[in-house]
Amino acid sequence: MLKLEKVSSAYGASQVLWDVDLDITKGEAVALLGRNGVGKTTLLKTIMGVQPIRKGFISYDNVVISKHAAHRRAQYGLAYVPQGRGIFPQLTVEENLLMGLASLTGREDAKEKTIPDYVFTLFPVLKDMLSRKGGNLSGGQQQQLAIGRALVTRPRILLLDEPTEGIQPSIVMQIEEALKHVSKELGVAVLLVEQYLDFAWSFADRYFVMQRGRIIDHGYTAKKDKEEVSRFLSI
Amino acid sequence: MDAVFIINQAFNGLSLASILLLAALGLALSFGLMRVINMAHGEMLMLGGVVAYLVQQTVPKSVSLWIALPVAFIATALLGILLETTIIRWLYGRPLDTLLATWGISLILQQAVVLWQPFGVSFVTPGWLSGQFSIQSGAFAGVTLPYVRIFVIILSILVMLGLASLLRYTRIGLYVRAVNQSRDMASALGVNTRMVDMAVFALGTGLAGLAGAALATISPITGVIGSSYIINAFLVVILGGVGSIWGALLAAVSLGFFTSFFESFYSVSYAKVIILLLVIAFLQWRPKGFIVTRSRALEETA
Amino acid sequence: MMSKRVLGFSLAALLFLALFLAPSYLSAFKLSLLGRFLALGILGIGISLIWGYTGILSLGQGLFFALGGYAVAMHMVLVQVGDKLPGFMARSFKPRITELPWWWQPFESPIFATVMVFLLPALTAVIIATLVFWRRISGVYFALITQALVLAFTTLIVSQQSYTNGFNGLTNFSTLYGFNITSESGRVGLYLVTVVALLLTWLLAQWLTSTHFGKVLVAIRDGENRTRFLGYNTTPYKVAIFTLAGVLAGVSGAFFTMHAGIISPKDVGIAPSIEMVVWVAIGGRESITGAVLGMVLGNLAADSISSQFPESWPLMLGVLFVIVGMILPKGLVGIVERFWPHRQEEASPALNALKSEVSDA
Amino acid sequence: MPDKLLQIEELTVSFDGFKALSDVHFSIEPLSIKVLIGPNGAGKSTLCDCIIGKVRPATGKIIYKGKDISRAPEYRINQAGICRKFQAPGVLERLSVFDNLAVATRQNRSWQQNFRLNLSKPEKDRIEETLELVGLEKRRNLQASYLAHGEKQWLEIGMVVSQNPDLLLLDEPTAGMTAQETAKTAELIRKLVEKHTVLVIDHDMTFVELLKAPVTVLNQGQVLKEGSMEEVRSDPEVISVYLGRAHEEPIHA
Repeated sequence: MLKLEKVSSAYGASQVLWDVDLDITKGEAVALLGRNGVGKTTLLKTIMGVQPIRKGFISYDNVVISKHAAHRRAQYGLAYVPQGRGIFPQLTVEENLLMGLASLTGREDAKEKTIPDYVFTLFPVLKDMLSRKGGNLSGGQQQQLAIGRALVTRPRILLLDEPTEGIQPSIVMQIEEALKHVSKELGVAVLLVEQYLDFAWSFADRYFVMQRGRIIDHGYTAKKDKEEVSRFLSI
Repeated sequence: MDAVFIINQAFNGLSLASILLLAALGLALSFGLMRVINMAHGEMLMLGGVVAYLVQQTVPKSVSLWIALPVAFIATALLGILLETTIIRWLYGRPLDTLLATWGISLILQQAVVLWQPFGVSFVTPGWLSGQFSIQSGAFAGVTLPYVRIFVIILSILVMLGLASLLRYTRIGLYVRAVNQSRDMASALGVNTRMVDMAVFALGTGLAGLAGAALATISPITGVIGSSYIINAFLVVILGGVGSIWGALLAAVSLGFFTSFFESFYSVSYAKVIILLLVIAFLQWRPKGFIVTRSRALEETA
Repeated sequence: MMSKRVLGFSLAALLFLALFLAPSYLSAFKLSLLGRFLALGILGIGISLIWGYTGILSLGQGLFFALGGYAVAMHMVLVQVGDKLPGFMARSFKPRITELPWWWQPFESPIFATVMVFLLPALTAVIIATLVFWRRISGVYFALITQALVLAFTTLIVSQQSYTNGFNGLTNFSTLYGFNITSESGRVGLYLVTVVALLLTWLLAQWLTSTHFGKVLVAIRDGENRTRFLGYNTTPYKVAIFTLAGVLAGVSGAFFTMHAGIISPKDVGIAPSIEMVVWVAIGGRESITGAVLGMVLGNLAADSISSQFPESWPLMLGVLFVIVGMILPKGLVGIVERFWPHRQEEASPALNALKSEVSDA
Repeated sequence: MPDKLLQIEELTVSFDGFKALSDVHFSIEPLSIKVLIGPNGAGKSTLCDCIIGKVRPATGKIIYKGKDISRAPEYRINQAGICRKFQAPGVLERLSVFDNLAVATRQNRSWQQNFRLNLSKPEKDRIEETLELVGLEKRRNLQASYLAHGEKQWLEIGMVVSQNPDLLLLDEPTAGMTAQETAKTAELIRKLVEKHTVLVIDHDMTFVELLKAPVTVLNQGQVLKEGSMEEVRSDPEVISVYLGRAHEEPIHA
């Protein structure tokens, strides 16, 4: 469904990704692991199209999309929850959610342009805060909003960048439950960047490990010893 | 100094402020969102006036104003789209080059109109607008308020409210605000930011055209009329704070009142100098204008 | 690196030689025209220093140009009328002027006028630059503020008809320091002095940009914040260079006035101020010589084209602005440099190194 | 001389209500290396920003050589002997390598006294020394924009070092470098500490390990742990920050 071939990316003269190959099939949950600063965030940005690709190809349902603008990729069904959540601070929670509808232009599978109810079922707190400014929410609430907003776009692939980073444990539980629901019940493919190995391992079908801008290991979580992967991550 | 004098000057100030505001809103919009300095904005104003004149040549006088306003808006907005796609778009991130290129556009438009109508064109004010409200007796005897000026003030208030609600309540307004806060995130959610830029620029030039049509009711339109408004319009944007339309309102009103009162005490030219010195003094105190939006800084773009 | 510099200097030496010899092969009229534009070249060097080197765009150089030009013109007008009032003052009625205003009086002294050519622009520039740069207002804001200043200044001149002859400007003068600069020999003399002034300015700029001060200017253009974090208080540097550019504009205005025999608001307003910037941009803002060439050749071309096609000239000028902004940010010098073999030689080792590193890693 | 070169007390920084740093205490002894690590958004760069005057703290003190510098202008802080190498290489693109170093090395920063062609002899020597130190002798006349990325990083390190600062802040000095370049940088830093005090920010653990220096872990704007690399990496709290909060069994690398 999504396939990366020899993708390279750079900030100015500083190359961050080197020949990355990666693929995700429909409905699959994939974890992208690696230490800080190895290029995981850049990889997500490159897939989403907010960071330009330097070399290589990204294809989606056999269409090469690596030169398409981010908004077109969003229309194909890619959704992105960035690190730092990317909430519009001056927009209300409701307006933030409505922004998700922008990607539904020309989508046949999403005729109904409303905020789907399951967003509020998964994150009930959002319902109570519809008129609050996004910037005034706590970190955990912002994260729920960011995921909720990504779900409004009716995604087929969800790109998540450390969704539980710096969030209090009680909300982490809710977010993890929600993500499992999205992946297993709604059938949305997920590419998850996560430092928290236990959750990533229990959640993902497959994993990729990055080091210094390259993929150095990948495989099925069921067939691999978690401890073996953890040595790539520990300090 | 008596009350009548103050009322008349305040009214003049308000009238000036309303035109400044109309001229500056479009600038504030495109400058705020795209950091584009459009030196040809004054010529959009001028063309709005020209379009109003052309409309009056073709339709009955009595309704001409009501047709001229929307037609001027649409015509200049279309021109804005043309400029944005052919020139402005290629200059994003190079503000000083944009400034030169758009100045060139303004020269071309000015000269084209001067060649066509060396002495400018005049819009004939409809009868119902040509009188004035005046108080003949009592404590306020001597207060005179021309109807056209009242009309322009009301129009500018309506445009301001319209623009504010467009930004506040419509989908496109939502997109504009979102792009202003985070271009990448808006784009990742499916907003075509290029289109938003173009729409905002066109809205900006369209508002200038509307302002020009309104201006045509109180003054003849010559090819170079834009240049007499553009600098004050820029001062309004600078004073107001980048991209803030409420800041622009505040700045236009203060600039209008100050100018009106200084002009009545000193000459027009002294008033200009004093106003400019006041603006510079004000920037010592608040370098970023009345209302500081928390968007990317304008520094280090030169 | 050295050879390029040497070549540039020899080229400039040849050009100046040709300029010094010009009186022998140009008609008096052409010579005066050339002198006028060489005077503008001095201003162009100033623009290159502040814009090309330091990254500050000023759309207000006409203001300083006017201060220098009017200082000289005021003196020469007074010489011409002797004990009487200048004609426009004598004819004035609102307000009626019966004796020379106090601020005109010292301009009877040629020394005072000469000092003012430097001092007026310098003081004005110091005050403006200090106020604005101190609050870290830069880029587009600065450009717009300088433009507003020019507008205010020209409006002031036009409105004070009784004191400045308003829109018509100051004219009808011929004598400076006892020399008649309108006579044939006077014209040649004035021309040669102008060339010397341009040469001195050119040398000054070459020297300045090679000093440590000049390096800091480039550092400010490349990254002002970065330069601050390197321990430099950038504001005085910017004030100093802006003031120098102002003085150069003043000197330029003085020479221009003498060559043209007139200074009026239409020579110093918003439009000429921004045109000056474009000629420099066409020549190449990042090169001193390029700035002079752009200013002189551009104005020469503009002069002949605009007299032949007065109506369509502004249209062409507009197109030129658009072209410069869109595709010629480094001007003609930039085009020459792109095909300069030296530069590529210099670059190649590092580029190769870069390539090999990329393939190694 | 006080026993601490830099002492930070109760430092709090907030952006728009969000606390980037809260109540941070931190200090460095003269002629030592200290490493600051922590996950993204922990406040490492913000701490640096405060020290060099880019960001003004809401409360707290930054005491450098006995004086509070938290409100001083940037150039004064620099002139007092604190230099920072930024995350993205901040060389002056259109000056030559030599001139970049000259701008950094020149002792006299006031504009009136810089109308001279020549640098002083000690300044020249210092530039030559630095060129050699960072291995850019052969590139001295090249415009900095033509340098390779790693070279730009070194040039910037050179620019910082040649100012002969008392305190050097290196913000991710190895970002974008290859493994060999990283090792070389670590070696360079270990050489620097003979004459300078160095604060390094990085999250590349192999690099941090090469520095063999005490480590301070920041997390969510607060100091989580201080100690040697071994102490820090066996600390359960630190592990949970890096590997997940509820990690029951610590993992040994």
